[in-house]
Amino acid sequence: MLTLPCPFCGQRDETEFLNTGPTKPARPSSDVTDSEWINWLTVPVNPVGYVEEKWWHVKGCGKYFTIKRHTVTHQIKMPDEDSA
Amino acid sequence: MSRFSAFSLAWNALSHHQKWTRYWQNPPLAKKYDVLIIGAGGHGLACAYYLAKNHGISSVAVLEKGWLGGGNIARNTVTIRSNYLRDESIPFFVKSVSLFEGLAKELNFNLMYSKRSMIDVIQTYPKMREIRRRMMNGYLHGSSYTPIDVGELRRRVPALTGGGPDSRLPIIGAMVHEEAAVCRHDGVAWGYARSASARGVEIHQQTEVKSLLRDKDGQIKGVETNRGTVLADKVAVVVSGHTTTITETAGLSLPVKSFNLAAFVSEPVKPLIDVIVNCPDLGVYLNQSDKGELVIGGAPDAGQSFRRDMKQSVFEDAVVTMLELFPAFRRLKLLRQWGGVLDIAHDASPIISATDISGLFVSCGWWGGFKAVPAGGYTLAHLIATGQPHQAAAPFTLDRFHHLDFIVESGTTTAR
Amino acid sequence: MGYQATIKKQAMWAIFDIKGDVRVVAKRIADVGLSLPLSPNTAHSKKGQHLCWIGKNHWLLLAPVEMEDQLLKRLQPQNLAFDCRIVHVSDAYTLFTVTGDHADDILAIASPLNTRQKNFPNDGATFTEFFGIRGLVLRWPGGYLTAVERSYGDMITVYFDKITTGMR
Amino acid sequence: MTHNPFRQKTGGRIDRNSCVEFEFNGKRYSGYKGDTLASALLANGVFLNARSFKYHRPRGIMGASVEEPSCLVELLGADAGGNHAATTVQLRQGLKAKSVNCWPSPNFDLMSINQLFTRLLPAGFYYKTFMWPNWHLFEPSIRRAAGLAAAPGDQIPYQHFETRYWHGDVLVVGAGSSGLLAALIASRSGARVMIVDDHPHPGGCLRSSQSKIDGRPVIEWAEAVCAELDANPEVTRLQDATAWGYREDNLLMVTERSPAETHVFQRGWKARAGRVILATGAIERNLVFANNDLPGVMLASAVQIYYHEFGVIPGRQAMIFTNNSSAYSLAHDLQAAGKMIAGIIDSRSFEEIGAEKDGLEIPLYAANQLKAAHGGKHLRAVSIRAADGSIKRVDCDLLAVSGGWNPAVHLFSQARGTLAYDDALASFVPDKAMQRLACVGAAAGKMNLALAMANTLSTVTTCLSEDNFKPPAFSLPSCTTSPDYHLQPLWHVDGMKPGDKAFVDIQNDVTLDDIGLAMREGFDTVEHVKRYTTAGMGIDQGKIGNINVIGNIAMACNKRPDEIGTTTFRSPFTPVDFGSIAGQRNGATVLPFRHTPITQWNKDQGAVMYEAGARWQRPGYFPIVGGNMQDAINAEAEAVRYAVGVYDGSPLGKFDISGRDAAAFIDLLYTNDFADLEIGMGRYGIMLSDDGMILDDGVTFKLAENHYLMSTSTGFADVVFRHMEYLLQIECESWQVWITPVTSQWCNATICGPKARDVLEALGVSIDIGNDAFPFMAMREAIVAGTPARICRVSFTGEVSFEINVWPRHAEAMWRRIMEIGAPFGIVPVGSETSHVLRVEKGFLSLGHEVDETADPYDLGMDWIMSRTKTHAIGRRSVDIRRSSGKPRRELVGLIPKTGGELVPEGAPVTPNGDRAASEGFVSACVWSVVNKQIIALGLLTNGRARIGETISIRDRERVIEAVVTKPCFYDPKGKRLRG
Ligand SMILES: Cc1cc2nc3c(=O)[nH]c(=O)nc-3n(C[C@H](O)[C@H](O)[C@H](O)COP(=O)(O)OP(=O)(O)OC[C@H]3O[C@@H](n4cnc5c(N)ncnc54)[C@H](O)[C@@H]3O)c2cc1C
Ligand SMILES: NC(=O)c1ccc[n+]([C@@H]2O[C@H](COP(=O)([O-])OP(=O)(O)OC[C@H]3O[C@@H](n4cnc5c(N)ncnc54)[C@H](O)[C@@H]3O)[C@@H](O)[C@H]2O)c1
Ligand SMILES: Cc1cc2nc3c(=O)[nH]c(=O)nc-3n(C[C@H](O)[C@H](O)[C@H](O)COP(=O)(O)O)c2cc1C
Ligand SMILES: [Zn+2]
Repeated sequence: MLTLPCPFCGQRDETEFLNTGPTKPARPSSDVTDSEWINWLTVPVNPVGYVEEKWWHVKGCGKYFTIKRHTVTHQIKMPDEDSA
Repeated sequence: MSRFSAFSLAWNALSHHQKWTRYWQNPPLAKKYDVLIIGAGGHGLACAYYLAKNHGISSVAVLEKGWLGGGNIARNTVTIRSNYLRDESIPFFVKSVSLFEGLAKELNFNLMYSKRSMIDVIQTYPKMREIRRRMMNGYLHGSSYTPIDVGELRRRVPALTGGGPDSRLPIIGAMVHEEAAVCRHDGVAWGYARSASARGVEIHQQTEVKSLLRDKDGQIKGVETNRGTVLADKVAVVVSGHTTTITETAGLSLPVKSFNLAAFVSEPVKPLIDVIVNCPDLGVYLNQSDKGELVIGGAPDAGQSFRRDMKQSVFEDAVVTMLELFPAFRRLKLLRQWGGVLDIAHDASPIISATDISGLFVSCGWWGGFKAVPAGGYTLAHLIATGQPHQAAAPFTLDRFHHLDFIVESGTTTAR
Repeated sequence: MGYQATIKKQAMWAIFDIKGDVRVVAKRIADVGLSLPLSPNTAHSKKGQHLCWIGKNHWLLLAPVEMEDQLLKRLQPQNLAFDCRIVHVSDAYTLFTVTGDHADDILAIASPLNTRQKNFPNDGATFTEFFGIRGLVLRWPGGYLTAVERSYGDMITVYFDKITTGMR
Repeated sequence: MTHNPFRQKTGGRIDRNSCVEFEFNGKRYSGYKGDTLASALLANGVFLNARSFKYHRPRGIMGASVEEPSCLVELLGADAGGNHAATTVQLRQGLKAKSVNCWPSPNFDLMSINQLFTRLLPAGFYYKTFMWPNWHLFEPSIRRAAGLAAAPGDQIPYQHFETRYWHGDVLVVGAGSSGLLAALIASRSGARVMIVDDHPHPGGCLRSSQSKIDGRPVIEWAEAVCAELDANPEVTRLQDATAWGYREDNLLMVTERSPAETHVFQRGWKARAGRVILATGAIERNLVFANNDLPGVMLASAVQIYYHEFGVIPGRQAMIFTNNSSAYSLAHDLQAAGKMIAGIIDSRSFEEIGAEKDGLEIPLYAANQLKAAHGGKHLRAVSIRAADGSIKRVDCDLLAVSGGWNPAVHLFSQARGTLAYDDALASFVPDKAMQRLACVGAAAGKMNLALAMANTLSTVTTCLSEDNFKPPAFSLPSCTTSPDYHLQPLWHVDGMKPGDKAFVDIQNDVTLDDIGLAMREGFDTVEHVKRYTTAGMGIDQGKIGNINVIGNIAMACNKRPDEIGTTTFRSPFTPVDFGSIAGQRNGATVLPFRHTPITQWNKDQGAVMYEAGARWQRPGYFPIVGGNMQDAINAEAEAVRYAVGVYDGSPLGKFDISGRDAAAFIDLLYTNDFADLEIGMGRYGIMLSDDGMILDDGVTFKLAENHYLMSTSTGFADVVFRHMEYLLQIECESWQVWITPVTSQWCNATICGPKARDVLEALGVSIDIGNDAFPFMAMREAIVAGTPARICRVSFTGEVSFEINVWPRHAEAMWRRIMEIGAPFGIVPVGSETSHVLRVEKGFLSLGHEVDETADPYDLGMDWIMSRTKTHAIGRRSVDIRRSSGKPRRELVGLIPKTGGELVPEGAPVTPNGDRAASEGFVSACVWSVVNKQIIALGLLTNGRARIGETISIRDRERVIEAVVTKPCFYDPKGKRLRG
């Protein structure tokens, strides 16, 4: 169980949050091709390493925020921190 | 390959079992094969076996980064069933279950396949409706389900003393899925490996594929491993959980994500439950192994992970809900818990498919894929050998994503 | 030996949910004679009213129920012209106080919130997990005040009974 | 009177004044308060107290703590069940226990016949046989033989478990010398400290040590430290508590078995610390030689514990077999106690043996090995083989073995720390830590008190400074030093005869031969060996034996043990009760539940309550006297159709949405247009997910410019909230929209039926509720029965409906008033079942029925809801893509089944010609229609709309039911009534 850095509340227990998945690229405009749309919709990033993702502090302050989490060590970094 | 039987066992006992031979050979790694299979898990080994047996292709190498059978096949809750919901899925799983039935004799290896049936314990009306729908749809394809009442449920599973009329979710009924079985999971890997090896398939352990190689036309030509380059015109990625890490080396993205699924066992106790008990409303299922431990599974973790671990909160939910139906197990002990890395497709159904890269095949999205090992291997071998999807697996190609024609099985019962 | 704690379900409180830009809200609140807490997850308390800063642009005002009519008049929840949103939610919560020597232990059973002083000061007020659901926790003389969505009130009562008596 | 033939006259920390009676395998014995079941059995001379798992060989007690592999007992009576290591069962008056896995008794065990067949039962034998006719035939008898104890049964009275959190600076695991010292230093630095230890008493190895700290017996030092810790309010000290799980971010799972609060049976702690200090000590391992499992063979450290802690020496003539220096302290102890020691066999050369031998006056067999232990049901003698190969047989009835010590690294390893192989210790030691933790003392490989103390002091001091504490000036207590720990690995004794059984895993009956066989058959990694032989998979998880498995694999393939590696350390390592994991979450609270202010009223009326989405308890129907469920539903439905009914609509999700961009936001969410909605009016909308699947439906009212009240279905309120917040906070960050959930701020009683208006009038309402002044889909604020309310004219029943929304504080009074005023009009309360009937008659869709995760609005015949202009609405693009393939779709239709009055099960498939073939649709809902007086159904059917009038076939397994396809509306298709 992690503790997560809510930008408003600080470190809180993982059970207060909901992991809402990896950050998606910006929603495509309506002129993209079908296959570009399908790609955006169905293909997530799936790295062995840091994945940028959105968490929702649903039982706390209600903020959605972004972190990077390593998919093996589960270590957490802020989105602007170097992923190396 | 030594033949296994009660007689050979007795014969070998005379020499204190000094004369048994290796289950699989350890040949040197050649430069080129007809087919490379990445991943010596259940699906990879089964595919290799059926390539040799059904299609006469024996220039096959299975490349495994660790020890064979050490992936998810070593860590699943061994539930075999075919009570899926959709017409696309049911025939495939029915086929897999029927292949399982004859597998021990076919492989001359006791897989301890035990057709003991699964009982779904139903606690809400919406779930009851869904399970009935499975019953009627399954019937069309030869998968059977029989309703029983609460009294009969308690007679068949006396240990299930919770869920009474005053409880938070009283049990309102139950359904028996007769085809459901359990099977010695490691044995499936070993059995296939042994028979595949006897048919000339090479299994190379400690051989990690680092990247896929393509020729100038983009056609697959082999793989790069920690032991050097190995060539083949056909390569199948069967690495449950690690699919994208391999396909991405050839620039192929897939609609799958990896996550962690955990299970745990209790201390071994005397026979207590001889069916698989599945509680979809609470989100826990269990069976008792022949060694006596209860093998228990719950929900997958939210969020991506390549870690074979468990999330405490998800684990707690499984324990809490198990105790609700088996309150006496409060004093039973947890013996061990573990996890595995699986991948799940965007629509949660499996993928057995050719890809945009000619010569490259994938079998992935198996998050309840132990039951699917025989049919998965069988149909993948068919696809590799003939270039055409096997009828039973035809719905599961990547084509379905081109029109977002999902096979939605997400309401699947808890038992994997 | 059981727990030394008194748990009381509270009668009605006047509660207002306030959202908006901090400057706008500050002004709006100043008009009714309150000021905003200075740090996140703390409350500014005055005359029995507690203004809790519970989210980035989000506050919760708790006040004695006798003040409800007056506050309804002064805060004018329905008025969107203020460029912030004040919603009257008195009925949306069930409140409990947990006080006594073992109030901390009770809270540690209910919630993963770290209530050490340096983490949750005397004016602390925050939403957190409470018996598995979302709940407000704020410090109270001799313990804590907690609030959960009212529909869960009966469940929380069952939990409190269970953990203090050890009964099924 | 206590007859304990193996109890010493003096010594031990048992309370010799309190005699405790207990029963074991049906015989009565006595021991003392402070005994464990194991120490009491040994004191009584009950040495044969178990049978082995597979071969049913006689077994006795080998260890003294959680590492015990063989003497597992099942408790009887109030504590019934469980495989408890006898070494961890505290003796108490009236305790009843029996051996597991033998019948009728360990002394005369019928299954011991297995021993005759041992040759047939090597590792993996079952893979090779039992295939004909099939395994299922053999399985039951194999199963009965396995499993050890019976599971606990329901006769155990309810015991309250609790889980709680702890937050602190330093968590110390282990209260041996190292742990106590660590806790002491940390507490003196002002840190908040927790120290946990799995024994009932603190001290760890100190409890069986003759050393001195600061000139005092070690145990006095330990007691003084505990006294200081206990006086500090910032310190939590737990004994009889096992730390069993090491999670991310230094979260440790601890099970406390004897909490001070008497109403708590066990407590599960979730302890999160800034720093964890693992002072978990070391575990002694056994040695692998023929018959190393005979009763009478014990770990040397265990013998020492029985002697010092319990005053028991479980034999008359002891022999010691070791490959290291530590077992010599036992020899010294026994010699000092004047006990018979037949000798000490040391596999090391005489030169390698150091000062530990000084002062011993017993035969020392240096560079010798113990070839085999002899005896039937108990050890009688051992054969010793000298370096020259000569054999000597020596009688003894107690053999203390020591194969060396393994640092207890399981928690360290669970925390993902890496291990290194230490040649001097011939064991794995902590290498690189992956979390904020440190190992100290024996857990760090420091196997000598002085070294361990020095190591602890320096490590803990460094950690505390790193964590910004100021460690106090602290001088290391002076310790009497024992000789340096020295060991020569001995993975097994050479030259065993074929058929000799030398066990590497005592509990699971895995022998050295099994390992050899596994490797011959190709199972040559440690993980393969584990799974093929089951070594290390027992209740003890191979605490004393796993390292021997690794050593023997390494030897067989000529590798170093670190090239072989360990198997994965998994929690819990020491089993814990499931109850301590679940805690207070049981019974009513196993899942959350929600009530409305009317719930209790419903229950009082005898309503059949069940969960109906989002954890709300709702009435299904209200049983009537002399009628069954269908009668009750019919009565409720008829009331609504012909008179008036009322239902509690409070659980419907409600959101107050406002702000500059609120209108644009509503537009983005719904597929239909809301731009032209007038203030005071509502509109039905459908929301899609990005996949183009229906996410939710509901009515949204416009309260003012950019101010809306959205209602959602009960079950999906949380999903919709998440969806909206996601969009607002991530994709539309610059928009100004505020969403406040107000589900519980408003309760509603929905009065519906032709007489609904009359009832509302009779209640007293402050506004004109005539159809012109207050049309369908309008919302008004009004005073109803003296109470301020919001009234909405929406209808999910097809009848005139007034949804009267009031604050919950008024809800129950309002409800009672409605029932009272409505009585003359024939009002009845209506449950979910009836709502279902009413909406099916109207063909209104329901999530989970018609919307089964595959349907889009076109499929449901709702083309009108897909705005022509709003291509940007969420999910729209995906719907268009999915439909562009031209593949036939399943479309919503009505069905009139020809069953003659019997309901068709919902979910039943429709198949072409009724064949047993893939389906072409299914029945989504089926009810008895009170207006049509017949069975009606809704269904999804391939190309259904084009097939109206056709007869199709529904299949319920063998049964084929014909049905006529109709439009999906059976009542008032123009909607005159609900608008009326
Ligand atoms: C806890 C748990 C419970 C489950 N319960 C059930 C159940 O009850 N019923 C059910 O049907 N299914 C269940 N499953 C799912 C099932 O285990 C998997 O779907 C199935 O085992 C996956 O197929 P596999 O056996 O081929 O995969 P694996 O056994 O994982 O095989 C993949 C292999 O690929 C190897 N590999 C990975 N990367 C590389 C590389 N780069 N180079 C070479 N080799 C590589 C891996 O080491 C591994 O051996 C469960 C899974 C888990 C984790
Ligand atoms: N002579 C030897 O070779 C040898 C070997 C091992 C230890 N020792 C002695 O051990 C001492 C070192 O002391 P130490 O404090 O490092 O070890 P220790 O063995 O004295 O104490 C460790 C304590 O931790 C407890 N523990 C272990 N895992 C636990 C868990 N998961 N949860 C709760 N409790 C747990 C154990 O029960 C034990 O009480 C020295 O005196 C040293 O001489 C000597
Ligand atoms: C069906 C099944 C039964 C198991 N039974 C036991 C058991 O009795 N004892 C045990 O120690 N582990 C048992 N395990 C767990 C394994 O020891 C191991 O944890 C699991 O295969 C995952 O491997 P890993 O822990 O090495 O990663 C079982 C696993 C499975 C899949
Ligand atoms: Zn927050």
